[in-house]
Amino acid sequence: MSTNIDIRIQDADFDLAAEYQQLRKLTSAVGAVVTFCGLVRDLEKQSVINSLSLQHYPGMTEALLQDIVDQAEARWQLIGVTLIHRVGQLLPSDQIVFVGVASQHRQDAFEAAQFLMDYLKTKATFWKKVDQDGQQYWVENKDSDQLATDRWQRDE
Amino acid sequence: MSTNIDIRIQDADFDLAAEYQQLRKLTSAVGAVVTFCGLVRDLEKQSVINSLSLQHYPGMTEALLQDIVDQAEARWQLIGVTLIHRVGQLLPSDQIVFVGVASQHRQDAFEAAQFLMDYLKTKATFWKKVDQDGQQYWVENKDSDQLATDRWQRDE
Amino acid sequence: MIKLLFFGRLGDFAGDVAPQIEATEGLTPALVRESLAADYPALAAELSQPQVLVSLDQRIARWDQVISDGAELAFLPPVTGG
Amino acid sequence: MIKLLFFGRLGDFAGDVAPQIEATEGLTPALVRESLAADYPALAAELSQPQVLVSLDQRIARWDQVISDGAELAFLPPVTGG
Repeated sequence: MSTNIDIRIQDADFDLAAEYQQLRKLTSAVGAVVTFCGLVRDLEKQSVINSLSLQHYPGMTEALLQDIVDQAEARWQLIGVTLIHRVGQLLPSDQIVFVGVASQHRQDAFEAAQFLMDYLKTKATFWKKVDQDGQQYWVENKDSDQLATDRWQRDE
Repeated sequence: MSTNIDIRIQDADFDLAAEYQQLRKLTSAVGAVVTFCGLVRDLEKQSVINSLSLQHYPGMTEALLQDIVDQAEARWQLIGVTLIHRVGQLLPSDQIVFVGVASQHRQDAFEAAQFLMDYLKTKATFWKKVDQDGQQYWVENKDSDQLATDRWQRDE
Repeated sequence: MIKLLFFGRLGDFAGDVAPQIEATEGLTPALVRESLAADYPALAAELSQPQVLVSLDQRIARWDQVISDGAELAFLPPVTGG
Repeated sequence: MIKLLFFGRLGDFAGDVAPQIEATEGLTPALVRESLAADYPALAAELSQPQVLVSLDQRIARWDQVISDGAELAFLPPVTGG
């Protein structure tokens, strides 16, 4: 079984409907499509943010995302996986990340999508900088994300 | 906290993009939107199906879906929940069910969406009839669905 | 009167069962099933499958629950939506 | 020559650090960090935070791994994407 994999790192916005149609139409065996969209929240540390800027490590990021998807493909029965992460300047409520998974049965799509997001949050080389009231600072990572990732390792 | 709840049982198809936009725009605190779409698979018992027809128990179904969503709302921090289930005649690859959840943090949206689907599959009063090579028969439910639902009860 | 409903595969076995029955003192879903056995043995056998549930006025009920006059009694095979 | 990269908050401390350094026998990321301490004490302190990782040619590496000539050495604070 070969999974259809589509990984993109881009400045441009993405269109959920188009991504969903791509996954849905892969084969007539698709019975479940799970999508996750992450949006820029307007608050950071209880205060309104003006914008967010996303840096990444070109080359290494693509390799890490491919590795994350390979791991998901090995663990679940998947028909298609699409992973999009935006970089550059983003505003509150902007779409920032998309994960879409198509499979025959819903459990595979749900678990793989959750796994991909957990790994992406803790392994992929992206860094967020917040612009808040004229001050710029780098976001610090959350322990809850590391715990979410650890959960998948305990399962192994 | 009041969750925005939208439950529909309809013959008509639904539009993922419109449902997503509705959830995404609820408040500026939305940081995660998870959607699940179930599609009619072309195979049942290793053989191609011609169509599917969905019966439900009007009145009772709506009450059960409201109860399922109330349970999810009590367990997770949710901003919005949309649940759509189609009835009537459906063809292979047609959309059959939609679950969409918006929340601040991704774990809530992922877990609530999975919970809603598990419960919907085992509690909501829908019945599928398959038309296969001129023969019609009622689909039998799967033990795996019951197990998926039991899992949430063990957590309590 | 009590309204009777049969869903899913049960409907196939309940072809010409009367849609309403007389309400009698102490009637329960189990007794309704028993009373159907004479004229509809195949239906009664299906209703006796352990996974079949009953509802009264659209709420899941016990087989030995007393049915009030005017109630809606439904027989529900395992659900298969989603 | 060895190419140096500093990501996220580390970049703010690495303002005018030379983008390349001479490759020497037995050089490791830990030694590179040490050599930066004289001119860039704040940067070296940041690099010493336990959660900072290093990569060599875009693969996560150990701090005591020997660096080959022509390699790309990157210092990576905890990631915050998604």
